[in-house]
Amino acid sequence: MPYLTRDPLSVERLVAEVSAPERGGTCVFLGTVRNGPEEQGVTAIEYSAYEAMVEAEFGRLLADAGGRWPQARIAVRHRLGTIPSGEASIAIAVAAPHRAEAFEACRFVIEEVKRRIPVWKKELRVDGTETWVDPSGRPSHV
Amino acid sequence: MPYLTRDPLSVERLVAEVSAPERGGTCVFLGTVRNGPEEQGVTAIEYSAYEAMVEAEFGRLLADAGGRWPQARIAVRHRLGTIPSGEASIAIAVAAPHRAEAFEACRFVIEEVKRRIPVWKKELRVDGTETWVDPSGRPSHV
Amino acid sequence: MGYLASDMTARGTGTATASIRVRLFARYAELVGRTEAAVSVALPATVGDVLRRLRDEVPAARALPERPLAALNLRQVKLDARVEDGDEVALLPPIAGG
Amino acid sequence: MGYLASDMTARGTGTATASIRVRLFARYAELVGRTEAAVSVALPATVGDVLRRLRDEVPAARALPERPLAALNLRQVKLDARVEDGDEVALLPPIAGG
Repeated sequence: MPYLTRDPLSVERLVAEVSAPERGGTCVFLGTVRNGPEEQGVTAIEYSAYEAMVEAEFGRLLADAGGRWPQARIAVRHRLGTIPSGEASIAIAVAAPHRAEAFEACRFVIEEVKRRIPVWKKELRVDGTETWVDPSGRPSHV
Repeated sequence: MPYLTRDPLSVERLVAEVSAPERGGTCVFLGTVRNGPEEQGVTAIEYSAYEAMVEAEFGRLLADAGGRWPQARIAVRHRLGTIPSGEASIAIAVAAPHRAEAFEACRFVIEEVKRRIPVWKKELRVDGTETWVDPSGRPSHV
Repeated sequence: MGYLASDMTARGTGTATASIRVRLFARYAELVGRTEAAVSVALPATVGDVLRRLRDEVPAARALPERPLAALNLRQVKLDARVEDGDEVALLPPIAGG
Repeated sequence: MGYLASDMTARGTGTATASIRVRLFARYAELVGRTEAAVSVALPATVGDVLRRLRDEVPAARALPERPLAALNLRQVKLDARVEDGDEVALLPPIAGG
């Protein structure tokens, strides 16, 4: 299961997977569990997934990105389980010869994740309530 | 001298400076010394700067970015001295409530760095030759 | 679309049947009270047919939306996608990853 | 622009002078063979006047481009920016940071 993990994400490790002397620009995106003014006391989010499909779909997604940005190297890791607010649930690293490709491919990956990677989240609040996040309603995060 | 350093850059430390539970999206850019097919055996780049102006100009640049993206937090570190190819010369981390702001502000900062931060680089090659990089000619990097 | 046609075909031939594993996730698993079900449908059949059969056999599945997002063998498909024996159909709540 | 006017003014009054610290970086420092110089100009004077005075006093500075990028007191300015006594003028090769 290379794309899913239940452990905290390491940016340094992800960057190391994609960097090389011929790739001068690296763009990283981290999505973190949010507890801001829009949320109401979110202490953590419980992430679940259709794990086998996540793995397959990430493979297809990265192949799509590789078709668009053939010189880019992309690494992505999605964390599952209960993630406390402030910690990262997803990390994407893209290294490319030039920075424009790195930024564009990184943005593409996170947008596609939100469209097609079957992951769900349930917000856990300080008052004990729990809510499934429906991105068609108020986005809970990012 | 908060923006300049002669030590290797730490992404984790930079991300820690900007992240907070109310900021759900973090974008990082790393510019690394490149030695790819466009270069000819670049072993390292020697970075020098008008240091006092770099510090002043970064302050102005981040104030400009803060005016455009008031909810974003931005940290940036530029490394000076001799940096081996493959290692990062600049790291920018931007955390914001939503990912669009994080990506846009991060891209803005690196574009502005290249336009206005007085830093110069001399490529050191495996054959012993040295060349000042003139970005109006062949870009050496990123 | 395609529902009626496949039904009629199923009624017309009524011989070959397919065993489909149906999987439910997140809020849908909570709504239905289970994470999977085994459903048999007469072939040819679509994902929509599987969904209707699930509603027949598992009454709690009637609480699912009329046209949920669906995947067939780990790929998102429309409800008119054809199923085969041994396929896995998944019903996916609105995706909220990242 | 402004060069001639300020020159004429300088010739006209010729009394107040400004000491300017000129700094050179990277390739410009190599070209000129030094990283800084002290230059005196009659006021009023511009960054362009400082640059011409530098070329007069440091012959190697004639190798610099006609209109280099310049900074005055840590800010990029055009060559017609006015200088004052104690100012720092820097001549900046094409910026290549990041």
